[in-house]
Amino acid sequence: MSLALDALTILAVSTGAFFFLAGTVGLLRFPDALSRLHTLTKADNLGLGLIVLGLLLQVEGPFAALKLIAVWLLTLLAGATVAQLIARTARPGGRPV
Amino acid sequence: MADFLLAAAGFVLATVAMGLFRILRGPGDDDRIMAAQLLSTGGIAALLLLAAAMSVPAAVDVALILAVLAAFITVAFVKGAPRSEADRA
Amino acid sequence: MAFDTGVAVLVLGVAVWTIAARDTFAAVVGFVAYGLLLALVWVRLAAPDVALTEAAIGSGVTGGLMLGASTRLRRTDTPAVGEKPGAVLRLAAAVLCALVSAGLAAIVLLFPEPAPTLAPPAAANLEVTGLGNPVTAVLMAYRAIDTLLETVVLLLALVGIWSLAPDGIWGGFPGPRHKADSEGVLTFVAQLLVPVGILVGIYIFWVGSVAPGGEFQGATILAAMWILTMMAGQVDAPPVSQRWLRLLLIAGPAVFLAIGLAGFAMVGAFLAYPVDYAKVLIVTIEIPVTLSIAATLALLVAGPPERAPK
Amino acid sequence: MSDAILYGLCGAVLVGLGLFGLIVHPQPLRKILAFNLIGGGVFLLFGVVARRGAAAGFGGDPVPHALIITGIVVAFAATALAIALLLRLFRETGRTTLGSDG
Amino acid sequence: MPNSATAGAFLLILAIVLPVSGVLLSLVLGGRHAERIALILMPAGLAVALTIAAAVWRTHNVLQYFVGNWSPPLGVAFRADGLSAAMMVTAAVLICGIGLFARGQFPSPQQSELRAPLVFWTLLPAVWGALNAVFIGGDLFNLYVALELLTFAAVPLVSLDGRAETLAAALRYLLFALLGSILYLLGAVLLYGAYGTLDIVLLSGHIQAGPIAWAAISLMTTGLLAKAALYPFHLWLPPAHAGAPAPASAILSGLVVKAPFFLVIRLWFDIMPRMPEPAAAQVLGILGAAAILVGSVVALRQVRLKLLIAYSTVAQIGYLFLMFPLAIKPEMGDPWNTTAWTGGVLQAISHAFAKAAMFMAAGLIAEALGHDRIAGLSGIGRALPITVFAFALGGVSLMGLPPSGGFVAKAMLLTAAVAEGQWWWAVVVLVGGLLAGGYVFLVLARALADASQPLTLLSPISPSRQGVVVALAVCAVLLGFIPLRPLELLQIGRPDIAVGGIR
Repeated sequence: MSLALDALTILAVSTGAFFFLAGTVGLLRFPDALSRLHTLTKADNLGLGLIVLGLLLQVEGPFAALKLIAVWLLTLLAGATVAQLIARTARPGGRPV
Repeated sequence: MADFLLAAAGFVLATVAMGLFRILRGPGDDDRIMAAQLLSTGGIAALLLLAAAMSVPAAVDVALILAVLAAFITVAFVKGAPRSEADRA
Repeated sequence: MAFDTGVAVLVLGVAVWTIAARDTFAAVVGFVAYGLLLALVWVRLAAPDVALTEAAIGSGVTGGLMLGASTRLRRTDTPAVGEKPGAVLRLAAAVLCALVSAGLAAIVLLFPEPAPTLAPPAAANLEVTGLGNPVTAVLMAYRAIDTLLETVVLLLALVGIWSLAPDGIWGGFPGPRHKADSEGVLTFVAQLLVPVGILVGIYIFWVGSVAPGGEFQGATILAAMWILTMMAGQVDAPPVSQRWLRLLLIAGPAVFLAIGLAGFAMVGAFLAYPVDYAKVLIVTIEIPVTLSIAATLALLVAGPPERAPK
Repeated sequence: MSDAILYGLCGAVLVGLGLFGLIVHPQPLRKILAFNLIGGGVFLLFGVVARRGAAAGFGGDPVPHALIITGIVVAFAATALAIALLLRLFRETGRTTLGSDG
Repeated sequence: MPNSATAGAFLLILAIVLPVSGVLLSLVLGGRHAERIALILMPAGLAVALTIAAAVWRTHNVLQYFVGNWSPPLGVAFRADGLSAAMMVTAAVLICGIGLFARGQFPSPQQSELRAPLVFWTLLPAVWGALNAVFIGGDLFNLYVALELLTFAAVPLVSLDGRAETLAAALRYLLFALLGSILYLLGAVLLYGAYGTLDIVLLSGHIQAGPIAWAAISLMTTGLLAKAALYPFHLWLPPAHAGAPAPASAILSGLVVKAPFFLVIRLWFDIMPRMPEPAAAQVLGILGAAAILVGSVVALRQVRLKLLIAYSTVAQIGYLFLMFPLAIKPEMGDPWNTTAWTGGVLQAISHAFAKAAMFMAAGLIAEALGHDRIAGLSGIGRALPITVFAFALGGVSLMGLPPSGGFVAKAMLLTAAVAEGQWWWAVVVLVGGLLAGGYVFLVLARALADASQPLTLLSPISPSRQGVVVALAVCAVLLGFIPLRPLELLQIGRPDIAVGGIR
């Protein structure tokens, strides 16, 4: 049982880590700020979600599980806020230095 | 298991670091806020993995604080931006 | 080991960026990343209490404060010609600082083995305090006088900031008035985040007597939530002359002081707690201290009064 | 070389870096940033001292941990006061430097 | 050294708790109450300081208190030796004088609350509590908190009037003070890493000459020098001290800069008395000498009175550090038994009185004239004779002319320099005295000259405020009449602390 759970954790965490890599690759390759932003938040939030999922299989007790889920939801909220606010204030090219 | 989780934490941090130095260079402020956002998501992931790898449950609380404050910092940035100068009496 | 080396390199990289970046705003973002990475380092150094503080204050609220300041200051970012130090001075400074670093590094390698520590006495007396977290025991019992004076330090910093108000608007409202967000993003975030944040803050505070956490970390989150509601335009900052606000600010240090003085009567020493009531008394101090610190931190960020009282 | 020593060396470099920033940057905001960088380095060195003193079942000496927490809070208060002074100075004069010697 | 709390040592707690309660009460009651609270605190705090001094004098021993009954190294100790007692009494007398003087400058409003009076009357007890905490602190980290308390209480006093120059001065002061604090803290961290304690007495028993101890002491000393504005860290001081309102300048110049100096004494004579290092002490002496010469010469060239007095502070701080090369010599016995040690401490005390009196005299003159340009002082000697007399008395002490505390202090430094064969310090003391004579006479000559046209005072100056200023200046002079026996007070507790509790 625990072996199977461990295997699932490893799978989920590995996939999650892969999404972080994908996010970074997208970041390096896309030319404009908005598409970079979207790739980044989507991929990273998905990656974090998978890591949380993997870790959920290892936690003891419902409270610890609740905290993990709360962390993920809060991060989603932060990501969404950033995306919203940046898209709204989008000043092309940013400010000249 | 612990070793794997630690390695995963290291991997996430490394990919985040690669992206970080790309976008810290800007040129826009939005890019840089995105960099902090990227790092906070990655840092949170690393902390959660560390918590499991090192059996330090308090590290989850650290991640929780970061998650709460990540949104706070973003708002501070947007409200601090020049637009709000006009709000002043 | 590889992991720690990587983290250390990353910390140094971000630090170099913070110093070397030409644009101040970019440097501040680098600093936020620096605080975040340090929180990770504190976990690695088996100091979760410090990690919580670093995440909350070192990175979070300090970062927010600096981001706000750098955007306000930005129009005149580049220094006028002649104000930049010359190459000779920079070189001299670089040599001096390299020497300082080298000396400190040598000392790190020279530290005695086995390392001296106060962990055994701190552990041995933990039971007397009724606490489970040794760090809280140091802050609230063994070295409570430091913590008491520190709450006063925070208050003085606030008095100092308030003293920067123009004379005419003394007693007025700190900071600019933020309008409620018409497009609703901020309002939405605040409504969603604030209750969760308050819960997290109370939890971090409450868990501090037995596990990593405590009043400073909890108070910082509460402060951040208050600032958030101000920035979202849901509430205004309170005018600094309000009696209730002043009471809230001094409640923590005042209760701390009162229970400390009661120690004279109960045990015969300032800031000593009778064994049976130690935990109750410590929590009685911690609750108002947390609220006072939260209010003080929030107002430190809000700044001096900028609008006249109504 | 243990992890603690590694982070100790890191702290030593951070102090030097911050000191350099404090000396060469003319803008007070950059000086305040550099001051916080030094603070991080000093606290890190203290954390290494604490880590080396792990005993009695604790992962580190709790006394330095408590002192670091106090130090971080004091550093924040100092930062807030400095920034408030700077913003007020900016509103009075429109300058973000201290003039002559910075 | 007693190894437990001594009887009557709770007074030490009172010396901190009283002012701190004052700060809290002033803040919450606000308005016109802040001044009243400070006025009630002044006699109470003075009584506490005098009682502590009397207790130290009577028992000929250190008062020691363990907060919360936790003994070091786990807990924090407060200790008052003779030096602490002398500094606490000095601070108490000066704060009382400055407080009485400030009533005319920061009158409390009848109804609502005004900014400057509230801030001043709240920060006055804060400075006092912080100074007491520094003077009796027995733990290096607790002293760090006390230093920060002092910084945060002192910086807002500089920019109380809100002009751009004073804001810039306050910011620069803050940045220097913060750099000083962090270097001090770094040194304390290294000492903890090596010896596992921050208690001064315990450290003095454990400390060994070696790279860690030397690095720690150098870092801490450098940080404290930045806070004490010793040359070459003096640049922040003149604009800050000259820009502050007169009572605040008196606090800053008379007392606040003495706190870091006091801690340098603690470091050099209490923590490491068994490892004297003449070469390092010579460096401190050279910096002191440079401060005397540079500060005095620049003071001579000032056109504004308050800036002149501020540069004179830079010079007078230099004298304090001459005691190090003269007191620390390996072949000599205990450094605190030397004439130079006593002379240095006496200089700190007499300068506190003299400089406070001079700054407040300058403040009255500026209030009367509406400016403090030295060139425009003609006739003021006739209009405000008492004030100018007080300024002159303070000047006498700065120059080191008899009879005055400054004379005794400088004579002791001179004697020590000649006796040790380190004649170059004697030359510096004499030249510094001559230069001080130059800038004091520059002012007095203007002030006593007849005005070309009749002088009209902007506002009448109350005799009571002039009386306070004269009283403080007279104190500076009276210090010169103290027979040597009371100076023994300064020695109480010295050898005890040095040998780390062995008795």
